[in-house]
Amino acid sequence: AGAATPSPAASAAASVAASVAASAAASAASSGPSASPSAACAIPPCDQPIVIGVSQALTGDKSDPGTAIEHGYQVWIKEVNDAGGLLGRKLVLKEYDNQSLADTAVSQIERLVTVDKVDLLFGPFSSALTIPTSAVAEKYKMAFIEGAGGAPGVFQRNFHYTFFVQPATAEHQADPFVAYLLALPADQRPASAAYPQQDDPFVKATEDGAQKALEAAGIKTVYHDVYPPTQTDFASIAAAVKASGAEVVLGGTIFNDAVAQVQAYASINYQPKAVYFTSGPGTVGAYKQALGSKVNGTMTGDGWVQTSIEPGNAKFVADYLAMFPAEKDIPGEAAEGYSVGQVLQAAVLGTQSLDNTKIADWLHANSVQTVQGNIGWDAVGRPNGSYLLEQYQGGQMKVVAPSADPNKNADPVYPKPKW
Amino acid sequence: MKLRTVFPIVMLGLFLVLPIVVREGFYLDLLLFTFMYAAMSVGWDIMGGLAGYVSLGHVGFFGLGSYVAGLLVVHFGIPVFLSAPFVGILAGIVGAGLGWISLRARGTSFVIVTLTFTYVIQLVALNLRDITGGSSGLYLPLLTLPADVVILPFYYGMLVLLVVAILVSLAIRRSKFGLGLVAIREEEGKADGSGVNTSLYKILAFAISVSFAGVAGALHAQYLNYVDPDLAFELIITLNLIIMCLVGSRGTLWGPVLGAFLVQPLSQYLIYLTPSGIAGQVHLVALGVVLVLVVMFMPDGIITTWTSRRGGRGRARPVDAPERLPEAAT
Amino acid sequence: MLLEIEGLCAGYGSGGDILRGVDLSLAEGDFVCLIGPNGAGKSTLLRAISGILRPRRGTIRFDGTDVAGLRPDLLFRRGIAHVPQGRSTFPQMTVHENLLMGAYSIRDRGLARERLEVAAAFFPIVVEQANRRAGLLSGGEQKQVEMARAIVTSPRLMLLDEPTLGLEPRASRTVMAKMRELNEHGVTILLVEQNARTGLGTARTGCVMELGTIKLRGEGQRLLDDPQVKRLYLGESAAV
Amino acid sequence: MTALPASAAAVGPGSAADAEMAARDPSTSLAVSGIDKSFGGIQALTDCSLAVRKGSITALIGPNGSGKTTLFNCITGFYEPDRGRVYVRGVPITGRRPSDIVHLGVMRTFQVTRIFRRMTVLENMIVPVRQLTLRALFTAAIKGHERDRAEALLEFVGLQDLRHEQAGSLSFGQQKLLELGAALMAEPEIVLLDEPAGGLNPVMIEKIAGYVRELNGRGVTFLIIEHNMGFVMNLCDPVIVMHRGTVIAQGSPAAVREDPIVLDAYLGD
Amino acid sequence: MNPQLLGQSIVLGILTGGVYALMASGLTLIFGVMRVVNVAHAAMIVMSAYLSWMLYRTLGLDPLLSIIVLMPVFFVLGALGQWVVLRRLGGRDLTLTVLVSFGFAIILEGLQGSLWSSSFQAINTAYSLDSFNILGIYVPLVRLLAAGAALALLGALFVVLSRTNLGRAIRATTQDPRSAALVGVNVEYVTTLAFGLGVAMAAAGGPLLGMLFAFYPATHWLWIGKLLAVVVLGGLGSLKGTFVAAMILGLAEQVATVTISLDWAPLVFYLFLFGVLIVRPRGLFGTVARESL
Ligand SMILES: Nc1ncnc2c1ncn2[C@@H]1O[C@H](COP(=O)(O)OP(=O)(O)OP(=O)(O)O)[C@@H](O)[C@H]1O
Ligand SMILES: Nc1ncnc2c1ncn2[C@@H]1O[C@H](COP(=O)(O)OP(=O)(O)OP(=O)(O)O)[C@@H](O)[C@H]1O
Ligand SMILES: [Mg+2]
Ligand SMILES: [Mg+2]
Repeated sequence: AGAATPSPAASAAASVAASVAASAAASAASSGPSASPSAACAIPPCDQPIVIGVSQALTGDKSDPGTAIEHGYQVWIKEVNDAGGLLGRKLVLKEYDNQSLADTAVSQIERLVTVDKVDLLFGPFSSALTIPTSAVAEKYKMAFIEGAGGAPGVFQRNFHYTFFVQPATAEHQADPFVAYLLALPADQRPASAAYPQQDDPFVKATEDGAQKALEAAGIKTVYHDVYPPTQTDFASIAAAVKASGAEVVLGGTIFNDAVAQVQAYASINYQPKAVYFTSGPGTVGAYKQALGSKVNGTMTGDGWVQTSIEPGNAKFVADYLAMFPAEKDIPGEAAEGYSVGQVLQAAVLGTQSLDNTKIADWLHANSVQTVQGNIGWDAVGRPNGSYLLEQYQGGQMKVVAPSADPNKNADPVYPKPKW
Repeated sequence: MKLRTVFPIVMLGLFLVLPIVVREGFYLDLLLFTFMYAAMSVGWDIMGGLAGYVSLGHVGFFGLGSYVAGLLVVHFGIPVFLSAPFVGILAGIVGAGLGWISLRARGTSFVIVTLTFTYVIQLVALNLRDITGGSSGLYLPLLTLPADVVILPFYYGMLVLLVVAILVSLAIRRSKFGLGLVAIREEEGKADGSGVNTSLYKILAFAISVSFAGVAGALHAQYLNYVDPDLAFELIITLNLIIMCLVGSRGTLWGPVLGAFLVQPLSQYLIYLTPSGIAGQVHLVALGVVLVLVVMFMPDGIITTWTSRRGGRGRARPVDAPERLPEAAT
Repeated sequence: MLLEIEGLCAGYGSGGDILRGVDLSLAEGDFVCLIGPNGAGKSTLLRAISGILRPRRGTIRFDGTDVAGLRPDLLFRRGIAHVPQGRSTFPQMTVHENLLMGAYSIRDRGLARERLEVAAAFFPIVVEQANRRAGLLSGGEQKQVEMARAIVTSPRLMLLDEPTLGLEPRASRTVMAKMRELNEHGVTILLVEQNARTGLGTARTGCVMELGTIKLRGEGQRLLDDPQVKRLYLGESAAV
Repeated sequence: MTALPASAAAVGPGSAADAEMAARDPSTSLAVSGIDKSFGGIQALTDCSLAVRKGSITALIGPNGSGKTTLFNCITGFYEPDRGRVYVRGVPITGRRPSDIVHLGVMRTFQVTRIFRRMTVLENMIVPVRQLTLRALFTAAIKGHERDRAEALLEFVGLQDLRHEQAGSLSFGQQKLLELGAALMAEPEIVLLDEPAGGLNPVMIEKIAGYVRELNGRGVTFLIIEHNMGFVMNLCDPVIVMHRGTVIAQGSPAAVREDPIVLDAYLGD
Repeated sequence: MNPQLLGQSIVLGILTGGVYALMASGLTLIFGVMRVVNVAHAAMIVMSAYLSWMLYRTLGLDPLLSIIVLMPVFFVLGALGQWVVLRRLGGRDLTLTVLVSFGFAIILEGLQGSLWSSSFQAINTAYSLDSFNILGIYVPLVRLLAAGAALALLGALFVVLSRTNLGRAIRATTQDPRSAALVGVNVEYVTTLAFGLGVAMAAAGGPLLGMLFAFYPATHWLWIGKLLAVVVLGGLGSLKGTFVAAMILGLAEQVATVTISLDWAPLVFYLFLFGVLIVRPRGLFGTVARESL
């Protein structure tokens, strides 16, 4: 744990200070001096660490993204501790494995709050675990900052203490793709689209949003079907999509089904003009390993890319790669986890306290610069930014839209190359 | 009075007043889940222990209960604590239906049909998106109670469920009905030929058996304020029930209860005691190893093994296989 | 002596001894009928000899070597065949396959075929019903299949536990006749029979078993005439 | 053998029509009319008809595989006949489940014993129930008078010392006795015994014969399958002979014993 | 309905059914021979898929060839499991054996999770995506190979069980171990062999599963549901029944996917099962024992 980070501690503090400064200065405290490592401890007891409780999906079916988020938390904690801690106190992560089971997650949050008496809470991976656990946090009036529960249901119950740390909610994930398609010249614009999708709350929100917009613009839906999360056989699905003659495929996928869809399409020689997957391509390393050159042309939407030029991203990437040297491609979830830390840090500094009610109030009133961009929240914790449109080109993930975004580093290829 | 009657009553009294002393939500949460599992195990044992029909489908009814109660509160505003008993009855009726299908096929087919039932009902919950919310799940309104008492209705609710389950199980065991179920377990055709209407007995037993799971599911849904197809149909729940019955002793009144009170806290603490990165895998492997070891070395469970050590006669004796080679199982 | 049993004790599970010191010896070519009340331990004795039940104490010598505690299949290979009481066909296999199982450990194909033919001649049913599943036959028919299978195995010592149970009178007579025939061909037979008149009438020697020990041994006909035996084990009337 | 042709000598089998008539006669306990039963190509019963007079001890004999047990199974609801009908005291019962038929007062035993192996001997005795009411279901498993009756019956069949043993540990003969005892527990009016004497000690057989006679004197009707001719000829009248799934003869023991058809099919060499 | 699409799904259904049959055959064998409902069967298949995947990644061994390597290994492991654990349960009731295998299933799942994490894996070979086009219908090469391998192995198993002395001994031991011992069968040896064989069949299924479908540690729950449905539908313990049922269900599933809807297609599988059980409780080829003699 004590490995020296190549980047000097001062730069960490600087980046934190920068991020806080960059946030809307609604609160006077945001310019407070405590961000510097030498600052005196703001709230006693100063010799005791600040404990952040997490119930994370470290094993079970959500363990991969769960672990990635957790890595993001760790990178953030290490950076802060190396820089002298938060409010002069060290940070400690009190973490339990919920095995991707919701009951267990709820029990663990109960334990974290009532037995371990942690100071702060982070959220778990996925909406399905966030929904029940956020209710416990709400009950105990604990701010629940989470990077991976963006399904509409999370916000349905008007919780005051839940904050989703991604640029936008699921409904808007495919917005850049839709905008891109509709902006194509009339003779190139596809006439029909297929929506093979996994039954998943996040995916559903994205796909419904995109389908509505495309239909409204006259792009016919020739195939729409939902398969269970457990589907592993895509042969018949591919055959049916091909038979529908769809020019564009909007696959509502997580990861494995994105890979399996590509394989199934390729094996029956189905060549659509554009393919967009909700998730999957974003897990760059694994996706490339599974599909090799067949990745090219596939599009996806994401809140973050490794090459992002957002303030602080370079440092995050460097620290992450130093801490997890075995990995080359950083999973997006790690950035989400890291952003959660950034948001919490900003709020604690902003309020100069560990009072969760104050923190929640502060977050509702401010926005925070994260590696995923600048994010602010509405009354129920919904973020207000937008996603990027990405495409694999020459085996590399490029940002191709929106044009206005400073991260854009390539133009989209359309129609996509053959598999 | 004998220890056997006094002890449970004392324990019940203790659990009733416990929340006054213990305020940490976590401990009440742990007990609440223990009550829940104990009640469901007692229910499972009515079918699995007495009648000898192993059900792998109890979680299906648990999920059914969750969904029905959830839908009732979401669409009609009927509070779960009001609807729970009726949800239990409904689960029993569906159980009777499933029983009707699967009990025609004996033994093994029953095991398998109940297992697939879980898949079927999960699929239905997933696919009836307009009603159930599909994979997005159902959001139940939160109880409007202060943070430190909001857990109590669930704590007492599960406790009541457990007490009712034990009383029902006791009544069955003492009755002709219970005797008939054991007869079914031992030699079904002969039982029928002795005037035991086996279909009726089995269907009734299965209905009673699953109704506890239905009620538990209903309370559980409100406890988490949320139901989704993964949460409601977690197969490990059924497995837990069976392990609990097995550890405690199948076919006995207190076995499932004892099993639940041992297995649930221990398996929860195992997660807290092992490093978080591997806790889940360790938990899974440990559960499996315990299961295998129990079956190998104490297949009759704690209670039966203990009573037969103490020289209990007849009924408490370990089950057959006295000869070196068993005869064919029919 | 082909079979010598001394002080044999055996029982089930953790229960007490059922056999309480059985002494019994059979010379090569003997034909002994064992009678006794229900629950005396007759079947238990046969099980102990054939290895289904592990003896607790005492010795069982077969052909001069101690075989107590050996597995049944090993004992079978030494020449002890046991036809147990009740059902013992392989219910899902055809009648023919059941007979083939009798020839399971016969390596010599020709010999096996020959034995199958002998058995078929004794019990025509195994040809008539050759391709039906054994478990579907009637009780008596199954018993005939079991006897035929035992003949296929053609052992040195044959342990028969109520072979006539459930057989129609005619088949029952056939079985008795065939046993004599086998015995004359040199097979040693230990027969348990409730139908004591027939059993003792057929066998050379009779033994009476009671409460886990052998009470009496004598020539079959002599036992039949013994008034004590008559009263206790044969019944007064000619009801049988 | 009411209504069927007089039973002087070995007469031809009753036809289905005769059996139908007999079924309506109040002095008939049990009637079977024109039953067929086949199992995938094997015709186990062919147009089988018979009637059992109330208060009689009727024997059912016949070679192995002649369909006796199958007939029992059809009567007691274990098999559903392909054709034909079964009446108990004039009530048609074809197609009803076994427990319903028990509730009508018909009890049976099995050729190869079937007992509840891991229940005690005493528990085996109290399983049989004569009626199905919700109250009976949820009342105590064993009541005082039931226990007395069970103990008395166990005493009679000589199993009183084993009453707390697991039934599966009984010897073959003991299991048969237990099954017989349990069948009598429910105070049946019609008892069907499938080879009750098989595997039993001759002394015990005599005892049982005596008990059957005694119960018969109190009005219980018996239909008994048996290969033990001594038992049949001493105890039963009339005797019905089956062969290849039909009744080929019936009449008094003496008459049946002399009947050339019976001699040819069953008794003779 | 597009006839070409229907044809496509029928072809896929038949090929997939063949693979289902192979995967279920070990389950049937073990049930048929030992009356054990081996809930761990699918976990074993998945284990074999992982091992085949490892062999392919590290040694470049073709998955189809890895069948030859994995079968003996699994045979030994299965035999060992039977010898050490199941043998002790001889004659015990169904519940216990179901539970032991349940235990094994989660042990395997836990092991897989810790060794290979819970992400999806698939075996992708150079020829994974090849297919040929016959009359406009695509026949994926891997599926064809898998179905072929399945058929060959099933045939071999069938011959062993029905034609050889060993096969007869195996069946006899199932039906009545005591009588089998009394005609000279070494019961423990034969059961151990039979169980090993059943597990070896699971090993054969693994690489095929890995080539056709993605897998992860918890996938075995899905498969065991399907495979058990196949086994019950076919009539417990009947190899022929298993084959027919696998074909029917494979077809029904693929055709339902394109004709009814994706999400309800899996239901077809189970509804079919329930329907058959209502009309014919013993399944398609199940035999009824004659209980009351
Ligand atoms: N499997 C068993 N477990 C425990 N005890 C048993 C078992 N089998 C038999 N016994 C007991 O052993 C004693 C002798 O039984 P055994 O079967 O040897 O009697 P038997 O002389 O063959 O009687 P029968 O003529 O009725 O067949 C009986 O009292 C019985 O209770
Ligand atoms: N469930 C069944 N399946 C197939 N065949 C059957 C079935 N039950 C009976 N049979 C056949 O019907 C015929 C008559 O059998 P049954 O048992 O009625 O004879 P039985 O007269 O009782 O003979 P036994 O005196 O040997 O007991 C036999 O050929 C038997 O194989
Ligand atoms: Mg005996
Ligand atoms: Mg019969």
